[in-house]
Amino acid sequence: MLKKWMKIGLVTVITSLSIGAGLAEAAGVLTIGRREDSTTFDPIKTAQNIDFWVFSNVYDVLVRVDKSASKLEPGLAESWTVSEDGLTYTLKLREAKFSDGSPLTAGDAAFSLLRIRDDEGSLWSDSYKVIDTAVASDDRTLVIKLKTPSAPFLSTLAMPGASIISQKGMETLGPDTYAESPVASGAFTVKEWRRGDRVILEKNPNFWEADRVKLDGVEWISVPDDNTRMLNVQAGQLDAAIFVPFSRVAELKKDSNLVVHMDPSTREDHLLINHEKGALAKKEVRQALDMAIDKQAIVDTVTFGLGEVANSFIPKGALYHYAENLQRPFDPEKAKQMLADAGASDLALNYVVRAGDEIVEQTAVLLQQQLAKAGITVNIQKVDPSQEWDMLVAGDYDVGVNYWTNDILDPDQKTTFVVGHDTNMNYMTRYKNDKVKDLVTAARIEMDPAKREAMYIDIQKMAKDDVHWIDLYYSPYINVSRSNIENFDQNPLGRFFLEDTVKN
Amino acid sequence: MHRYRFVLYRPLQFLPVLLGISIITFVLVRLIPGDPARVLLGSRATPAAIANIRAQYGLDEPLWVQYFYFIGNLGQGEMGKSILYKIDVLRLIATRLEPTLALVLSSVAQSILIAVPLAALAARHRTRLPDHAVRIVSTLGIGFPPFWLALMLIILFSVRLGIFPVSGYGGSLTDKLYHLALPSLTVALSLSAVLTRSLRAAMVQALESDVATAARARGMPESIVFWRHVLPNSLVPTVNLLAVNIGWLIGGTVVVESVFALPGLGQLLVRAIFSRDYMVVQGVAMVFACATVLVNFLADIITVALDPRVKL
Amino acid sequence: MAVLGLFLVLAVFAPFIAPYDPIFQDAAARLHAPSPAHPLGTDNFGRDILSRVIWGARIDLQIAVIGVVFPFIIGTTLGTIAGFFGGIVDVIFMRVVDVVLAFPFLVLMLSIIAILGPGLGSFYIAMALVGWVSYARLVRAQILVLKNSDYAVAAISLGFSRSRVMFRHLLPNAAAGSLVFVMSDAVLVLLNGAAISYLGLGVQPPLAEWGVMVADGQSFISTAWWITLFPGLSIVLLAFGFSLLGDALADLMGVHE
Amino acid sequence: MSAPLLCVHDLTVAVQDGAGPRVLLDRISLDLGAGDVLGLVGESGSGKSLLCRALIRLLPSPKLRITGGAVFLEGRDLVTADEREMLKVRGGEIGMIFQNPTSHLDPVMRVGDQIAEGIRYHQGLSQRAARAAAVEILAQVGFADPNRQYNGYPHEFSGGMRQRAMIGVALSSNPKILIADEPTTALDVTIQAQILRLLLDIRDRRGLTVILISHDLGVVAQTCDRIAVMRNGELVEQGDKRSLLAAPQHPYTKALIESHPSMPGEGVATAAIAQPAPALRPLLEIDDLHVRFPSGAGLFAAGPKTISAVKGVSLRIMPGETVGIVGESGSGKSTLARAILGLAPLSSGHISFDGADLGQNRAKALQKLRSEAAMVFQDPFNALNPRLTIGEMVAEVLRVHGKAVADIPARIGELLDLVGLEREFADRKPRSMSGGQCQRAGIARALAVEPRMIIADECVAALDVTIQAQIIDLFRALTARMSLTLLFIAHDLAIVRNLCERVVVMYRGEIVEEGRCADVFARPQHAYTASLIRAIPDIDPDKPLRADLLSPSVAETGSGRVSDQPSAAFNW
Repeated sequence: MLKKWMKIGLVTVITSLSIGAGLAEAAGVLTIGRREDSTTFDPIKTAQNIDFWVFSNVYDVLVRVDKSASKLEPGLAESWTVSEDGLTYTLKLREAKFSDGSPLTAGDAAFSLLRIRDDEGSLWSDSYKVIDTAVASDDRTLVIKLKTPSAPFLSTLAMPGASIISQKGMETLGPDTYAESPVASGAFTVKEWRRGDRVILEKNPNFWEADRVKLDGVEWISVPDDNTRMLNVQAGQLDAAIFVPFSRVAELKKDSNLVVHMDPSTREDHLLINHEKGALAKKEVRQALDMAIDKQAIVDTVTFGLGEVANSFIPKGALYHYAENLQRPFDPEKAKQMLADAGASDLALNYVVRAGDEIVEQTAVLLQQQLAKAGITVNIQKVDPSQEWDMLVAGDYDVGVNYWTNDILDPDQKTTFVVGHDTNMNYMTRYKNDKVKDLVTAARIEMDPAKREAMYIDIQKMAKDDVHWIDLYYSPYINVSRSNIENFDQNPLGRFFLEDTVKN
Repeated sequence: MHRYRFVLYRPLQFLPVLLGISIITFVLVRLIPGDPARVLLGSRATPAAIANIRAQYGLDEPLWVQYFYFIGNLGQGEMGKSILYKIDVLRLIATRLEPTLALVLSSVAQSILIAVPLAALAARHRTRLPDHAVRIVSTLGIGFPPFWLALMLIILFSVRLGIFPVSGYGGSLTDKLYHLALPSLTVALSLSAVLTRSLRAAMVQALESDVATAARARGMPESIVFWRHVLPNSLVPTVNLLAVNIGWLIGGTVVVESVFALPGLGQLLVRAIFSRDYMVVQGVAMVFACATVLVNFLADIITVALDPRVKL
Repeated sequence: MAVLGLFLVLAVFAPFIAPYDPIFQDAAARLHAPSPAHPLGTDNFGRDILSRVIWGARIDLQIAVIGVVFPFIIGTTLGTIAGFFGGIVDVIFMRVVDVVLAFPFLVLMLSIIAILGPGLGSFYIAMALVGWVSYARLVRAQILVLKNSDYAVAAISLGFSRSRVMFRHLLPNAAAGSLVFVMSDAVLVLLNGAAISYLGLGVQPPLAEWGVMVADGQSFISTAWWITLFPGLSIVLLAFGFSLLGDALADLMGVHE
Repeated sequence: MSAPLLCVHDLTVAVQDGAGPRVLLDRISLDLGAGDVLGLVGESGSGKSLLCRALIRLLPSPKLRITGGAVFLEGRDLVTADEREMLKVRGGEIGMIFQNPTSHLDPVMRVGDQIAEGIRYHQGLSQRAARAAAVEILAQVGFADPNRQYNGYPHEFSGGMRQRAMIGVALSSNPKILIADEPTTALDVTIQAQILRLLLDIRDRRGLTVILISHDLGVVAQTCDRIAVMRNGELVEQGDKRSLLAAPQHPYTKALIESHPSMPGEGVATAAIAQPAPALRPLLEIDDLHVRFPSGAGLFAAGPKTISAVKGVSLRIMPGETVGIVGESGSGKSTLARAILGLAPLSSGHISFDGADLGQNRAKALQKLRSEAAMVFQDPFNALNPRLTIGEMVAEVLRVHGKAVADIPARIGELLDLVGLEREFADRKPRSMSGGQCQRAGIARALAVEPRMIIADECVAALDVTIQAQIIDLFRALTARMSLTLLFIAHDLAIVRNLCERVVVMYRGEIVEEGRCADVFARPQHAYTASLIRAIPDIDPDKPLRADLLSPSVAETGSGRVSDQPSAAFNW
């Protein structure tokens, strides 16, 4: 009788094996593994990269950022003019269609921009409040009037949140349906969305640049576990995977079937400092902290040498990055001295760490040991990510590591959030410097690029001097693909140029 | 048939249990520090935007008002809207239910397929080599952290041997089963270890019981003694153990779902908790609770069917 | 027993046995394979795995013990009271048990950890909130049988107080099964700890705990297998030790699972 | 005696454990002729059951082994037969009936199927034919509605019916020899009489050869042709029933015969004479007592259901009296005892102990009861907390009752002396003691409160006859010495007759008869009492056993569950 059970078991295994043999992937479909699945296809209702990066495949924007993120280039708008006073933008739209075959008009563009400004579900209305009116003067012409001049305005048009959606589609389908099976204006349409699992995209034949698209489709597949995601590519079951951990790069590079892509990014990791916490209010103490941290060691240990020591909050490669900015040397002895001088020799810091983020945890462990050399006691407090936000907002922390990636080409957004005394307490640091604040405001409306650059260099210098936070390192986007995949590129703002990708 | 009368009135007893669970979940979730609006908005959040989101989802109302909305919705078969995914929680759960359910079912099936023969083997060769081997393997089997086991299985079966997919959930039925083979094996390896131990103990007892002696004394060969008397008499405690474990599994598959990228409820729940997506946490908790209650109910029915002495 | 004894010795004498400081980072010795200097290799910070495994024994034994002690105490006490008094007390008790049993463990665990912050304290509280139920049910069932036993009736008829009968006569006899269950429960607690570590909510770094070590070492599973293997094996062995102890206790007390 | 069907020759069984081999059955030899009924008597541990298990080579543990001798069944040696051969012998040629049908019947299998199983296997019949044959057998063993009862599960039947089913299972494979291992020990006397009657009927009808194992010489005397006496693994004496009983050779056999309670002991006469002077008022007064338990009333059950365990009992007991309460299981005698001690709820009526009314002033009455009355229980092992030593157990009682700590050890010694236990037992736990020793310890605990009244609930039922006699003697001595009032509850009428002055007969919760022992047993007024008395197997084979099939207690031919002790969870 026992044997009978064994046989049944064996048969089960064998049958399941033979089923698997019939698995085949469509030739021109690119499968990409990522950490999480999309949450929505309504461009105004998310602030997550995970959504934005797919929006770029599904929707087109009026103005695009190029591959190297050095300049803006025409998107749905083939050309634009700005009035002298910098208040009126006139955009000329090209002949284009939505995925349902209906024409894409300036009316749709105006609808999209006003929706992100006015819709109650919009997470971005603040950034578009600067728009006074957006009117389609004809099917091909969009006229936008601003309330105040804004140097970064064109850049914000390139943000995925400002993707162009179909007004008719939105009105007939309703926002809930549209958010699941949108009418696309980009290279691909959403063929199927298996929630929690994958988004299946299909080439959009009505895309104005359809000739450029080589792939038949793309599948964004959610594989949360880093190991599993890498193993999938190694085993050839995925064509590509993004979010490659630093620790895996060396090993993946050895595999001749794989290509590891390290695309420059705007990611900067930094140590937030709560300026309102005791001795941390003193500039000298913050400077001592900066000197007590061996950034190169972090780059070596945490990023396995793949990152680069940071010297400014505006990342390398981004617009107006100041390469000559001050880089304080690692000198724990001097730091100790400075702390003693400032009367903070027995400094103890409450270090808030985001649970579940390997990099952040590793950095914390490393910093703890480094700061100990300068006589600083670090108490690591690991909390779950949402709670970390709460604690940062409430000022219930001394230091903590975070990172930022840019959404738009222009440095204004990040500068405002980080040092421009925005409503979020300068990114929770409670940093106060009115000179910097005024300069940020002035730079926003300065339309002359050269003058603007000079202003941003000043801001970077002053911020560095004040140690508003401690810049740790810049790191690239690391992705891996099978060697038969070509042109799998990501620009520094995170956009994937899948319209150029080829699967051989 | 009045032994099965409890099938009629037991469901009424579920109501207070589910009500209790709804209250506890509701309170617990809102005790957690953190704000869904802020999570949704990310690092670019402004106070105005946060207040706007909170108002949209009724988070600015007093707690008890929110609870009555929740219960009221529940009464109409709704569970509110996900803050993160912006769709009805019930619909969201519906899309994620199947993989979890399939995983649990196939894990249980695999566990039984592994446990019954092993336990029988061990019990019938008590204190001899097969018994020791089974006991050691099952004792060790309980101790493996599932995520580590899962990774090892992937490396062996998927990367080295290439017979199973690394991860994911298939489209067609057979494809799904194929994708579930490794995940459920991961669960089954530890679950079957638990079951084997319990079943073996019960079988050893039953093999030495008066019932078995009586059967032998009337000349029944050992195989009949085993299959007709020992096995049925050892199943009841194992059924209950299995029910408890299934209850635990339903709420605990997250690790396996995460390693094998199964788009199930466990993953949804973890992400919802981390992003304070209250409605989703409540909804999933209720679904898990219902499932657990149902499984126990089912186990009761099976127990009554297996053992005519039991009255509920 | 020998296994548990070994771990106990490791835990108690960790400072003397461990060759290195478990949190000392040696940048020059990152990701070294096992060698005479580091018998079990080093991790990505250059910390000695052997020392961390030894120190980890402290934490993990503590997890296994504290993780079951409170549920055991709470559960047996409540189970005894419910079983002994019966009636409305028991009815309410059983409904509470139903609620706790049906309550998704993960929701509770993650919520408690989110409320109180990751760390052992939250973990123990979560385990205690859920774990008592098994003990309470086991003990209650036993008490229901035992309270009608002749010696319980004898104790009552001899004028002993209720609490004396409950806790001196009934509980010690009813708890035998629970004591055996403690051992398998300790295994579950260890594994739950590991699962929590996998979700990134384990003990505070840089504390050496096996579950966290396995979880953290996952990134290096194909390049530096020693980081995960040894703490992983330790968990398995410790679990094995508890299971064997449970078996031995069961034999000793004549308890059948 | 006809030609021997079964010849046991020098059969020896030894256990092989850590300490080396120990002989458990020592060169047993017996012959059994076709149609014989052999009674195998002996106390627990004497090896009677083991012998029968050895005959069919079904030893209870793999550590046991047949180390010598032979068992010839119609000329074949079963000791050397191969396993396949034995499968045919077991059941097919030698069938077995066990003491405890509740544990030996498969609880999850229909009774009929268990009978049909043997028929199919041994006779190779089809499922349908086997069912028909099983129904036939059920009818034979006394099932009134076999077609319906075929589908019943064991727990749905009363103890007596279960034993009938067990017999049916044994008959299913049509054996030549039937071994009945204490088949009636767990049953009430009236049921016992019926089952014994049934066994003899079947023997006659089928021409079976029967080996009947019993510890009760009366049962054997009433049913068997020949008797074999076992002790410590040896067959000390065997022979024809009458000659053996009339002229026992072995001292052990003599002791067994003497301690059999059906012999009118000299104690009866003396006890009756040594009657205490009439007291002024009764120690215990019970008036129209009712005890009802709620039963299985579910949420949707129609109305609250109750079981009445005691219905309108009135009783007066004088100080120093020894009163026996008899009745079969379910008659309410134990419930009555518990109610007296305040351990079961009073639904209505009065109990007053030495003037304290349990209904009106419960707290006060309880306090009095707890310090002046004590109970001795049926199962000596279950009555003692397994975790405490005898000394700890007694000391606790003394402490709770306010004895000075310094005096406790001395008092423990006295109590142990009193019940005839060595003082070293103070350090022993129940597990390491025999049943008799435990029962003595239980009595010592009861005496520790220095009670005026002891209620002994079936306190000798679980003991071997010789031990029974010792405990009875102890009680007799104690009551005489300490002027105790004794309420002695038993189902065994013979013991009550030996010990008590007055007897109360209970039936279905009511007292049906009460009076002086001598009178009641000599001239029972109630039919039930009469049937009870008649059902006692007398050791004298010439006082035949009578199973009154029409006796009112025997309304158990249906399949309705006869409730035993109401196991209701009474809440303290």
